[in-house]
Amino acid sequence: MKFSVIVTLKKDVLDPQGKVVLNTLVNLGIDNLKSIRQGKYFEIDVDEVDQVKAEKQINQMCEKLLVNLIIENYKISKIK
Amino acid sequence: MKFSVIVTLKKDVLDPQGKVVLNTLVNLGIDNLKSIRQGKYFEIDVDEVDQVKAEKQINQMCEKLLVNLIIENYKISKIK
Amino acid sequence: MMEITNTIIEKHGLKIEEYKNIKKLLNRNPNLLELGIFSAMWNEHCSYKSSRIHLKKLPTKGKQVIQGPGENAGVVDIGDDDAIVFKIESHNHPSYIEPYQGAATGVGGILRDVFTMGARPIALLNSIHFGSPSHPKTKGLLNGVVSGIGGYGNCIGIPTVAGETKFNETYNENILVNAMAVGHVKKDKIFYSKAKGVGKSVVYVGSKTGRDGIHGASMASAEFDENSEEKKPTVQVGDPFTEKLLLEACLELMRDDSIIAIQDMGAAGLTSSSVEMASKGSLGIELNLDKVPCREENMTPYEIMLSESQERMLIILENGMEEKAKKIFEKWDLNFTIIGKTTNTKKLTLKYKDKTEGEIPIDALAANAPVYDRKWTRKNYNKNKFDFKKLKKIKIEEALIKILSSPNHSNKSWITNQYDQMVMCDTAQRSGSDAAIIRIHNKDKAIAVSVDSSANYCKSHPITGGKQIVCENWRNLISVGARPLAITNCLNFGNPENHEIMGEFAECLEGIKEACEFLNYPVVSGNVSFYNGTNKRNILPTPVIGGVGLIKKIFKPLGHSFKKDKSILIKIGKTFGHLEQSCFLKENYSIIEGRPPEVNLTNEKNNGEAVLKLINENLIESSHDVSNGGLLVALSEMAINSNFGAKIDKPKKLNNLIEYYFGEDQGRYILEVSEDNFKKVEKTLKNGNIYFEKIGVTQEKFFEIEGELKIDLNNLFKINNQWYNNY
Amino acid sequence: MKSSVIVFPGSNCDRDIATALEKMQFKNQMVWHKETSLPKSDLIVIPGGFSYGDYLRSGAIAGKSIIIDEVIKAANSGCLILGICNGFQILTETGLLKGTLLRNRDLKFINRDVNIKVMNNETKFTSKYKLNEILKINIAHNEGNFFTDSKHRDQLKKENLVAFKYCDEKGNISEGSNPNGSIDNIAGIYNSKKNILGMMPHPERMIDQIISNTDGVNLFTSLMN
Ligand SMILES: Nc1ncnc2c1ncn2[C@@H]1O[C@H](COP(=O)(O)OP(=O)(O)O)[C@@H](O)[C@H]1O
Ligand SMILES: [Mg+2]
Repeated sequence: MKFSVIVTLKKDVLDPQGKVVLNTLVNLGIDNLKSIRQGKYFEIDVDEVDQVKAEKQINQMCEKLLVNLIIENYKISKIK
Repeated sequence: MKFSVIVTLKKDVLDPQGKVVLNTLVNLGIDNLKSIRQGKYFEIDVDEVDQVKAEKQINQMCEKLLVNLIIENYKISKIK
Repeated sequence: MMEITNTIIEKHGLKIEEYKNIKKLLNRNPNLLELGIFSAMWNEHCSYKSSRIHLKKLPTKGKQVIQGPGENAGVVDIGDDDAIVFKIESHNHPSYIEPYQGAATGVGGILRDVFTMGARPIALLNSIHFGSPSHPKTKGLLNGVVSGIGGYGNCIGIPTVAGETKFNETYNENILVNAMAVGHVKKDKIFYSKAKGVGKSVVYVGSKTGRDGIHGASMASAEFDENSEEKKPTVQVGDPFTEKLLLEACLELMRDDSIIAIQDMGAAGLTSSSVEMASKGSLGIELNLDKVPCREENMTPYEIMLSESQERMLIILENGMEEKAKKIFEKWDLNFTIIGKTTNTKKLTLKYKDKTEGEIPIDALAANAPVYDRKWTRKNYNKNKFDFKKLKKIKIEEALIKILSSPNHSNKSWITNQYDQMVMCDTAQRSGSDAAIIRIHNKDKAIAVSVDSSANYCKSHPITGGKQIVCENWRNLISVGARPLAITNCLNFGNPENHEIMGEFAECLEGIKEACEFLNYPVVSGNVSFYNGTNKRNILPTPVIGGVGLIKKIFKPLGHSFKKDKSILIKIGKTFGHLEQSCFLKENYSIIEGRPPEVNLTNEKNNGEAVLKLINENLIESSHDVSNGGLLVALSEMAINSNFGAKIDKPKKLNNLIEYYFGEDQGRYILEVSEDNFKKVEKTLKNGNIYFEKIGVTQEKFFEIEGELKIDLNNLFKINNQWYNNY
Repeated sequence: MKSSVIVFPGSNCDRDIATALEKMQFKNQMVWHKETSLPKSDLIVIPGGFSYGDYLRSGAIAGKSIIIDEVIKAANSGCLILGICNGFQILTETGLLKGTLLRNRDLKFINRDVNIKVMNNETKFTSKYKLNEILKINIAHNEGNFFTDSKHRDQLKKENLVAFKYCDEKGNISEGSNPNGSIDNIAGIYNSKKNILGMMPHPERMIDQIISNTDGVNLFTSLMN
């Protein structure tokens, strides 16, 4: 079963990457940008047919390693 | 209008990060992992009400800056 | 079986004639796998088919040389039981296609060449050439290349300490990225790539094999065309973390005598590494391709043999050492697989799923690879002297500012600040001086390293140009107090099938040879990169010289920034005022004409030896060679980044100030001498019959020539530092 | 004084710090990350470098290694812990220090000598420095942009837990002297018991006049006491 995980910085955490990307795009002439935030994306394939179990596992991976819960949020979705 | 952009490495392109993350998770005791690939995620907010126009703009940003088309693919979705 | 058509042959970069030769050598038609292997081994990059007969003429011997060209890297003796291993290599085409990964894997590749020989890498250098700054691609390429070089070197933890960065529109569609690595090894712990013994295990270690860079080796030496940007998916991605593990694991295994031969998998991966080891040992090699660790599913033998995945090595192990070696690689989380054995067949035998998929005599791939004596023509020189009278007059101050603020002459700290120059804690002189100085760990001796090129000089007069770069490189080492030992060279040229380009190549090498011989400065390693250019527009001939010198006892790195107030500035070497091909003309008038300055090897040597002696006697505060830009540019570089300016005299004899201050005559140095030492210095120079002049003194706050210019030091710094920050 | 340097795959300042410690008369041992116990030590150093290639988040994967449990135990029992650069990042990932190190403001790796100011000299790490002394120390990092929440910021101030701040040659602490965007120009912090120091600059690079300067020496001599 395949899942995607999107990891984003919490709202009040500074996002230096997003900021620089935004500035660069503005300099490239894009003038109606309101905001950009950058995050991480994972595609995870687990050998598990039970969706509930699988999701629980993915959750574990996020909390154990993939996400720094102090500064980041995450969202899991099933791909296939 | 707000969009998400998911940037992933093309198939067959080495993903050193994904590789190390996978090994680490296996070492942490997760034994049914088949694969992990890591990518990037952007949340982009543009001041544009016409969805077609907005998407065209996001596309431009991707090709100009956000995505390295030589080794990466991307996917745009509307969030709100 | 797939039929080998002419299109397939061409796609493999082989000429029809070459294909006929292959059939003759095999006595049959090759299959596709075998054709791929021939194409990889016979392309320019691996076979040196157009350059070999010229390279043979270079001097490669000397008392200091332990290993000359022909191994993964050259080795020189630095006394006691220490030796230095070094080599330079190009990664031009991959870097143009994907600058970050291209440059990064270039660094990774050259590092493997050095640690394959048993050396711990201690320094990285690079020579990078870009198109015109106003070309739309240049900025992105510059950014990508610099962060790629830094990304790899910083992560693996080897300091990037010196280099050169140049812009010229002939590189618009073909940038140059040359990386040099330098390592330290104990003399009795050098490893080579010559296989010995039959029935020994052939071991694959490192990363898994993926579909990276298949055709890469062929791509790297095929001329670019409009479609080249479509060849993208084969881009190799570097993994410096894995390389760090590979480095540590290899060095750990090298502590004892398990290894018979070792060879990194560079261009043409498994193919060239196995063929080279077998060829050097006059043996055969049999590989079971199903054993090769693969990253993707269903990889074919063709893909496995031609993959250019990074961070891999091939090792031939002594019998019975397999288990022990395996433990080491597993400790470092690396693949370790026995994939074959050495044989006495003198053939490369490839098995896959119990079937022999290919079998080629090693000699056919290596010793019988084509060698071309390509046609070449001597350069036609324009005999007319350039007429300076027609130039619009320009003020000295204005001309100096123009040069110092130009992309080619601006301070490079925007680049060098992105490189970790200090890791390993032995960098005594970082970037920004004539050469970097790296101390040998836990000893009080050090080496100095520098890379140099002068493409404009080489274009206008290849023989003089070739001589000049060797001399400039030698001078750069002397300037920091090092005895130059040997060089490596990366020869970046256009299409060798073009007679003029081939002429540039041949003549540059004549110049390099002459200078190296005269200075006892042999060539111990190198690399050739042809086909640099697009749609028949070739780059400037750009040989790059990387030199290594020895400082027997390091007490205090000199650097080229002024150290004291009221020091006396002396110039070694005569000034004739040669302005043709100068920066002065290029930056102020966009004129690139005439001949480069004459190189007088006798003066070069005498002046260099004299300077070295003075530095070794601790009589000099700072020193700098005079090169591109001439006297005034050299002096201002000594003031920028120091806390002192200078008050510079006007010439006593030559009355054209422009010629005096901007002429690029060779063999010159500026030395800062304290008042106390001046008498001694004067005496030594007079005794040695060395031409020198007092040209001014250091002073606080201002850089000044009375009646001509007076620039505040802070301003001078700004002028030299703004270009990159504003780009 | 006994010290231990923890070595992770990808650590690359491990030899540098070991050389410095030995030069400063520590009895030092290298400890591989897979070890399950620590030798008896007065000081544990987590060195700089790129543990696990800085992949995922710098310090994240090293923060999960076996030896880290031992480091945490030692820290809780009062052992001195010094994390330099990547070591600092690892300490924040393990929770031994609060806050986090984000990408540098300009998204570029920075290697140069910067000035930092000693903000507290009443600790085991800095007693040989003068208060407000200005040091010139080399930095080399991609992710040194210190960030933390306002509560922790207040705590740092109130309990005097900021070790060093980036400043200019004269000691002014300003945006202009901030190389990487760190909040309040912070270059290093202590935990509240002040037995753990995490810092981005590399003191081990500044102990030898031939190579650089000797501004880092007093950190080690302080620890020796
Ligand atoms: N790409 C680079 N990487 C590292 N150092 C560089 C690079 N480009 C220039 N430098 C450094 O900048 C300084 C000036 O370079 P250059 O003008 O070519 O010196 P020189 O004329 O003495 O050879 C040198 O110390 C050189 O090492
Ligand atoms: Mg020089």
